[in-house]
Amino acid sequence: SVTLALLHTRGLCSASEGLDLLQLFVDRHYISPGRTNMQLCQRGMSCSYGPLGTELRRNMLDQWWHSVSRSGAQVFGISSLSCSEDRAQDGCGQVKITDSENFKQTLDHKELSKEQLLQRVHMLLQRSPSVRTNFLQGALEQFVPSLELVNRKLPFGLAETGLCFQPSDGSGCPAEVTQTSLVWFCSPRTSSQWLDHWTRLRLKWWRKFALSPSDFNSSDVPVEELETAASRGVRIIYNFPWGQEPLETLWSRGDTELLQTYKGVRSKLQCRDGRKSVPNVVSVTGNMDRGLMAFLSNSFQQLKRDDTKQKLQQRKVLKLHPVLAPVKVALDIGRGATVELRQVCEGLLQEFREAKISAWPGYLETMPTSMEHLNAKYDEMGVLFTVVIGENTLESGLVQVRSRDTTIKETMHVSEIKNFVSRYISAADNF
Amino acid sequence: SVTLALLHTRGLCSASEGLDLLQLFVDRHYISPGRTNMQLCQRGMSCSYGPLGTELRRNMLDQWWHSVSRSGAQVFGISSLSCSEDRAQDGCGQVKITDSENFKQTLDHKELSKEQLLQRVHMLLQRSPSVRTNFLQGALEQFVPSLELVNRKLPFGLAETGLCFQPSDGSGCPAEVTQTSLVWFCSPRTSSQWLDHWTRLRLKWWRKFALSPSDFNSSDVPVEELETAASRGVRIIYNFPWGQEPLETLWSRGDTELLQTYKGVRSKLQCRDGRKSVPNVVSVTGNMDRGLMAFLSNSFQQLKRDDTKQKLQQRKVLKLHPVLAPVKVALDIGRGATVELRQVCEGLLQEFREAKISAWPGYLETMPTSMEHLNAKYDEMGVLFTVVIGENTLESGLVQVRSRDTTIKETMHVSEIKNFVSRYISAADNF
Amino acid sequence: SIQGEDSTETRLNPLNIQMLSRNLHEQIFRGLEPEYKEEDVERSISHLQKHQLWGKETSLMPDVELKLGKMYGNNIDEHFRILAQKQSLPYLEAALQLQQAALPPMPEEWTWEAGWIRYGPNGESQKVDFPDETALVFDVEVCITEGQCPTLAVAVSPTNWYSWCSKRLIEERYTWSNQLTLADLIPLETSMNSARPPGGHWKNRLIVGHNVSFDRSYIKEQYLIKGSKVRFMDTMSLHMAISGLTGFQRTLWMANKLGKRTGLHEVKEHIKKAGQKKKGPMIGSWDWVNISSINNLADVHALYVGGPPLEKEARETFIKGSMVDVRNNFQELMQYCALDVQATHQVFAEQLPLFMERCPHPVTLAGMLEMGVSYLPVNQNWGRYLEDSQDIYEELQRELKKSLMTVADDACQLLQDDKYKDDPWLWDFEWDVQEFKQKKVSASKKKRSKQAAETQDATPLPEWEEDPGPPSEEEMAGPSPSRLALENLKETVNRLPKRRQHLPGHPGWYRKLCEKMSAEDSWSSGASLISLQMRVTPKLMGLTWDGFPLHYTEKHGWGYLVPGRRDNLNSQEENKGPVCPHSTIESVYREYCEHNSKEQPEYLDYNTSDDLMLTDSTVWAKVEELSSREKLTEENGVITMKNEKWKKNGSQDPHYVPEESHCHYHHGNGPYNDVDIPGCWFFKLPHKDGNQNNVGSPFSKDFLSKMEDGTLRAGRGGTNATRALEINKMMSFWRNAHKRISSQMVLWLRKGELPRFVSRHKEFDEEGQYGAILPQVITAGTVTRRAVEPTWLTASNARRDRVGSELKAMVQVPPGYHLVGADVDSQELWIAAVLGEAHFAAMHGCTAFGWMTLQGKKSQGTDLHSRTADAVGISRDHAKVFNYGRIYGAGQPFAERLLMQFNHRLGQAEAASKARQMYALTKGIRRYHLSEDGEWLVNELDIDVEREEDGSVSLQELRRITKLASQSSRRRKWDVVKNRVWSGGTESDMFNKLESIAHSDQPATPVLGCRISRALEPIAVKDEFITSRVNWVVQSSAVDYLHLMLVAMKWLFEEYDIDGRFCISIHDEVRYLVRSEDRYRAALALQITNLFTRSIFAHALGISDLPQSVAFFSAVDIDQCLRKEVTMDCVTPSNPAGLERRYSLSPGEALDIYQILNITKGSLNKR
Repeated sequence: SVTLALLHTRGLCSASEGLDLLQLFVDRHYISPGRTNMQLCQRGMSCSYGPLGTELRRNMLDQWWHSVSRSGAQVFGISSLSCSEDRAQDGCGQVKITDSENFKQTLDHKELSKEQLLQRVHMLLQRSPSVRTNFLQGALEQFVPSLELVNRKLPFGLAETGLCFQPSDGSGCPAEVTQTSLVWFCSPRTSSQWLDHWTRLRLKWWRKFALSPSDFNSSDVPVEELETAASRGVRIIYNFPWGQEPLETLWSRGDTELLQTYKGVRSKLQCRDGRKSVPNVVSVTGNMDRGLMAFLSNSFQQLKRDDTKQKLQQRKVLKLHPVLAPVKVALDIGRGATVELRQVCEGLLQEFREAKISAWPGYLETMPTSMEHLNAKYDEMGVLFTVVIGENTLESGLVQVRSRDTTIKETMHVSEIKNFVSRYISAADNF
Repeated sequence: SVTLALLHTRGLCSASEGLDLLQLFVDRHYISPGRTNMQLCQRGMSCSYGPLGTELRRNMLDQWWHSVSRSGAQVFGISSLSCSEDRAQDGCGQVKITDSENFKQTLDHKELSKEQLLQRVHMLLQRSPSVRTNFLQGALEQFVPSLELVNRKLPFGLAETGLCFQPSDGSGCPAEVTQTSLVWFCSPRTSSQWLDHWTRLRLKWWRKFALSPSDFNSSDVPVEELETAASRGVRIIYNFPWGQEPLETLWSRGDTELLQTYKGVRSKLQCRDGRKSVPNVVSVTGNMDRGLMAFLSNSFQQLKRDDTKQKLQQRKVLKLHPVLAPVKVALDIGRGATVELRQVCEGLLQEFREAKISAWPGYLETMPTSMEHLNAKYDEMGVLFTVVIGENTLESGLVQVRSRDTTIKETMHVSEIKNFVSRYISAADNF
Repeated sequence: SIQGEDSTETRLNPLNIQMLSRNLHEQIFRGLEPEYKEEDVERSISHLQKHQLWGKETSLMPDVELKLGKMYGNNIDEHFRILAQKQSLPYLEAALQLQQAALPPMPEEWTWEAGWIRYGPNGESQKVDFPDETALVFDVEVCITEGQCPTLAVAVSPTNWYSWCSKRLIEERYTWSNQLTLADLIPLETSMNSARPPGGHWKNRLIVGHNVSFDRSYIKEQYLIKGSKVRFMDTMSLHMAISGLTGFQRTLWMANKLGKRTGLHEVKEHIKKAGQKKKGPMIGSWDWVNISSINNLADVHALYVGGPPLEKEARETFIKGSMVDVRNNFQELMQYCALDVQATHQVFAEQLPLFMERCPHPVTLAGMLEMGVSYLPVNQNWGRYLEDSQDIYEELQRELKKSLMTVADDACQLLQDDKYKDDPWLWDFEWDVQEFKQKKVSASKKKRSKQAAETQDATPLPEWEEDPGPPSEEEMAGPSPSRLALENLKETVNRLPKRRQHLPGHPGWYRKLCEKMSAEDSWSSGASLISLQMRVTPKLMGLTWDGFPLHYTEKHGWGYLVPGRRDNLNSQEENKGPVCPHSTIESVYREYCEHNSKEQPEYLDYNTSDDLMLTDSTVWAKVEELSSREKLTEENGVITMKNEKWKKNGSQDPHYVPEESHCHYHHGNGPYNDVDIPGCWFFKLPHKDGNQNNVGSPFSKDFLSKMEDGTLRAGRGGTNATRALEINKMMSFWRNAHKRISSQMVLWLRKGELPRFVSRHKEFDEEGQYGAILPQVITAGTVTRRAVEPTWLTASNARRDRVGSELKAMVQVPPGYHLVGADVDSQELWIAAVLGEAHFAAMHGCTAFGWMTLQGKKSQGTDLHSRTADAVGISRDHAKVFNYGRIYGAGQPFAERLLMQFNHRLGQAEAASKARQMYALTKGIRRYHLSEDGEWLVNELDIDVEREEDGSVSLQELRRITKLASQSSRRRKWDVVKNRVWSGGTESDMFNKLESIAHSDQPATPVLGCRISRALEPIAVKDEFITSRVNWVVQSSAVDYLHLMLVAMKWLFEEYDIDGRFCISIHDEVRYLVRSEDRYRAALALQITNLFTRSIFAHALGISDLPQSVAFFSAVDIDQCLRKEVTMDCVTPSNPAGLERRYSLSPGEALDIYQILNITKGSLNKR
């Protein structure tokens, strides 16, 4: 007889296991292969993503935007330039973007002395536009134009997502990060309350999509680590196999930077709240690349089947939240693929895609693979459901639907499958 | 007596009118203010967008992705790094990203001779990662990992959207562009047909959202303008008030670049199409910043009412396609705003936002404005419908819904308005 | 080779027209030099002088020296007879065998089995590969709802019955591929899975059927590139040749048969005409009805065989039924098909001798056999073409609708402040809006809600609003108060009526353009029901005609409003309907005038659109249509003319209007003052069939040219409306043609089914598709024996602004082949001219018309079309249409109407005078020869009569004679006219010749002696359908021309081993599919063929010579696709990149005789 035990392992304990995990993400097309690339993503930097990783990040950013804009507060999306000449003056503009041709030409003058040369290099660097390290400055610059939009009424926020660059940590090569940013303008009186509010909301968001929410936590930033302008700070933190890392940081920044940006002209900044005060700024900045890694490793589940007769079997599943899972449904053909069966698959695929449910055309695979192998692969990909169209589907319209989470195969009618999946996902969303 | 005639103007004739138009987009929060910023967007570069422009671009990118991935073809989204050290070798990597601190430190050695200094500068520049000018290289690098995904079967495509950088055009300052990229891999035999196919599909896409589709056209790239590797090219072109500009370019690129990327190792690249040939590449690259300007100026309609008694009146409308329009519904209160009326508005706003219909909280505006002014403003913003909650709404549940396109006000029940708008948009999507 | 100008080879006739080079003349006319009579030459010269043509410079062409090879018989006619007899002999033998056979008894039960079954005379049946017979009568049935696959077929030979069933009929399967293969078709010569005949040789076989080209398209071997030797005889075509009806006659025949002779408008008119002439009941003129019939088998059977009528009810099963229905009624349907075969056999047996008698020349039969095997090669580009065209079409359709919807949306703005009342177009729309309905609330409820409202409404907003700070956690946990408020409010929905009102706030006209909101996914928003056909559309678009806004009335259809009328301004008060804003209409027109003075040159010769470049068949269709309605001015002679005169002066004219209400500054079709619009006159839009007709839509095809020249334009809605007009134009071709085109049955050949040299050709593409379409050509489909086919024979040439118009170019050769073909240069003009010349002085170039055809030069303005253009002051392209129309028999009224259509600003009187002028110049004027009675009267009454040389008298003289005669003898009615002739014009002699043939007892074509249909012979129709008969002479001779070419080509191909086959003939154009290495020899063969064909025409008309200028095609096209010019790139909206880029088709070669001689060294022999 077979003894079977389910052993869950999550929140892997060692860094080497962390590397194994990364390799799995590479194999399943979340992350592009390559040692440098894997290192980047382990460091919480933006890396090159495969199709599944790209889709996962898209889903995360979508969810972020919905959560911020549907919160009932006034939030406007904006889009600032990633490099700007104006920012060059500040100390923060460390990462520069340069046209190397331009550089070379300027220096290619034989008659220049060494000093002149050095001066030129410094000037060129100075003049080169710096790339953003975060979205704060861009949002501050858009504050005044947006004031008119809300008729000078507080509070409101400006949101932006995209790439930011971080100065090199010694290697000489700056890194990129996919950031989310909400810059919130409120009255000085309420700024602390708003910081708490946003912290609560953000933590809730991270936990909503987690398989084990308690791995996501918030903690106040110790006073010694506070940024210059900030009076308070909170971090949302995840326990990676390789240690704790912050996913999102919230600062209560006062009005200093806003005043700086507008060269102290308070009149421009005053709002109609009866007191003519300059608004305070609360910034909420997330690192979605690290967040992606957090969700990936959080949702990874390894189930050991202790089968005494055969060697140890493992079932690895990526139990990503249904809303985030990059592939919701895989479509496959049972035995004996025919043109007619494939037509049904194509029809279904179209139907799913039109309903914006991402589906995987597994039926295109013509090399015979065992269903078991296929399911193992799909589990590792985090595919929610596997639909198998069989020979008798043509006759009866019935298909097999296997659930990632229960591994149970259910028979369903082909006409109801789309609705089922769509209901399943939105139920998970509203949970 | 009054003589009246409706005269429409679209496709404005002069560049100065073009500038007026830009100012309107600034005023209506599509584009951030500032002369440099306006110049950027006229040049078809990425610029700083206001809330409406940001939303419009988001909608466009969404639609692009849906059209590419729902086309029935196998398309995977990928995400590559925007700067890479590997690309440095090629001539194309002209735009470099540098850490100015690092730079300064390396040069700050008094003992260096002039020659040594120059050599260091060159080496630093050489080593600095270059930023991407397009997504092609990234996609080529992901070709082999993706091959496994499709079981070495052609055709398939890799899609990516995001920022790319363009070398400076003399000013010394590189510019950014929001690009969409589909890199399509197919058998050499079919590459020309695929080029035609994608041209047709892309042109259809542009035209679908246009108010006057015939302003979008495709034209073959003349032989003398072909890129090095390409054997054929097609441009999708829009007639701007300031002249024709390409929005999207399609190239049939052969296999040269693919072979280069993989250092000529054909065996890695061969696909299961019976002939063991190296796939050909068709690239489809769009400039969404310019596309955004195209849609904006294409959907702008100016209706002159020649009213002899009064002075000339103009109605300016931004007839953006319902799917693209950044604000679908504006919510306003008629005369006599009360807390109760505002509550209804808030409820409606939430309802809309939950249905992912972007709504504008016009009711927050407490300064009394005439309805006429408000409508003019909303028309210029391209708001599809204006819902006015009036005094008797509380009693009857009835609201006034004004359509941007017909200017007609229809009475509707508050319980049906969300469905109506949502049906209206999806009807326009399916048209 | 080419000779110098002074060579002894060069020959001129007395009129200085260059004749065939000496060596050619000797070979063809066997040394028979033509003789010219002195007086004929003089007569000709003076005639040419009269028309300013004599002495005009002519240039010499290089001579041609060519060995034509062995010729048969004593003259060229005998040569052709021998060729044709040889070619058609085996088929004729088979036909005779079939005709004389008594058919074996029909099987009583049919075998339910796939493939062919042979039934012996004793009821035994046997499975066979195919019916191995030399002659068969054959009929195929197709279950149309199940696609294009043949379902069953029956054939009979003199000895056996056969049946064939499709696999798809016998085997029940869930799906069958919709892509047909050879195996799905009916084999007649090869066994299963083989594309080669047993023994490797094709046999001569004959298949007879009714409309046999339909059946042919289901025969397997017919799709092979290398054709078999099966030929087809079509009982429908034979019927047309023997007893066919003109289009107009067909209508009459049907009406007669249905017994509704009086019910049909045309019939009424016809009877009126017939009755007018001969006072008695309709004698004679209805005789033709009994010796003819329309084309379907049942009626043809009734005509030739008689007896009990054919049962056709079973046919419905094939048209409407499913395969299951066919299965269930198998025996019955088989029987039905067999009975059709039997009937066809009976008909054929009767027809064959009649046909041989009426078309005695062997070339006719041989030509028709060749015509029956047309073949259009296509490749994978066919599918691309269909896809592209449909795709672009649908996109344009969407754009059109979108722009119309935008126009409608924009118009809604006029609702505000009733601005529509001042709109020149929209003032008479329904602008009413509905009140929004809500159920009454019961008093108690109302009270309660009022109370609630009062308590609620009392909360004003705070004056200053501070940032309230974030909601507390408790607030966020529970449902938000605003949502609750909204949900409460939603309950009032029960006060709405169950059925919601449809857009109550929108104006009535707009409401009608919108779909009612429904739960269906297909619901579309906005004015989505709008289309160009709707009455609101032209007004929404603000269309103007010469600057006047369009207006519609029930009575007169579409017209326009011209401001300035003053006599009905007072009636305004009584008017309760919408009031016309005549002052804004004035300002619209003023603006138009100001605008137009800037761009003057509008009257310049705008390009003739394709719609006017009517193909000859369409010109003829128009002529026939018009002539059937024209008052027979000329036929009825004096009487009708008087009638018309009276009518013109009459004050009962419905269009008569008192002088003060005339518009002084605008002339057009009107004004119609019964349309009482204060301040405006109403004019109707002109109609192509005459102004008494109402225009139903200004977007019809007839107005396309008016939109192009800016007469009709969109005055409002700016680009949207203008673009809509443009799109409408672009879509016109595909809208009309796409069903026919996309239902063309294409059969793709597998690699093994292609000739080996094709599949091994270096250009062969493994992934490509190679196949063919067999156009269903009825070899003699009209009464003139011209071929008829709805898609290919009527296809226009590619136009830049017509979606899908690159159709013909999609016929593309397989690798290793070329298309070789040519257009006969001005075929009909030359035939008509040479007939006239034979009649006049038996010399080429002796009539002005002939001279212009041969020697006329565009550069000197001496060609026919330039002459007409100059004479009437129209463009050369327009003149072309007039010239062809006239030669097809169109009278002055046609010309008048056409003139007004070309230039609507022309008044009726002016048009009439121009037309008269043109006809006098060309056709000449009528003169009369007196009858015996007439001469006797003149003599008896001693009338001094003015006569021409030939003794004819003018109309005035004739009137005088008639008048004097009737004065002197009141009771008696004299028939004083013997015949009438044309005189004085450039074409008079031509028309006299045509009319003399048409009026002869047995009209027959002059060259091959084919007699006119029994239904048009004078004995049956007396003096009616003259236009058709005159037209028949030229048209039918053109068919003779084609048959002669086909016979000559077949001979040359066989004689010189040129590997090729007949492809298609489109009117005056022939195309052959030829192996590439033989293409130049084929081109030379085509040139020689033309030489022979023209020569036999001259010979038959008694002129043993031929002008050099017409001896050869001006160019033979060697090409890889079917197109008008070898260099045409066929750029259309669906093919924007052109043929060369999109389909990699390089331009072909167009070679004249000298180039061909150069390449082939003048030899047809293989080298």
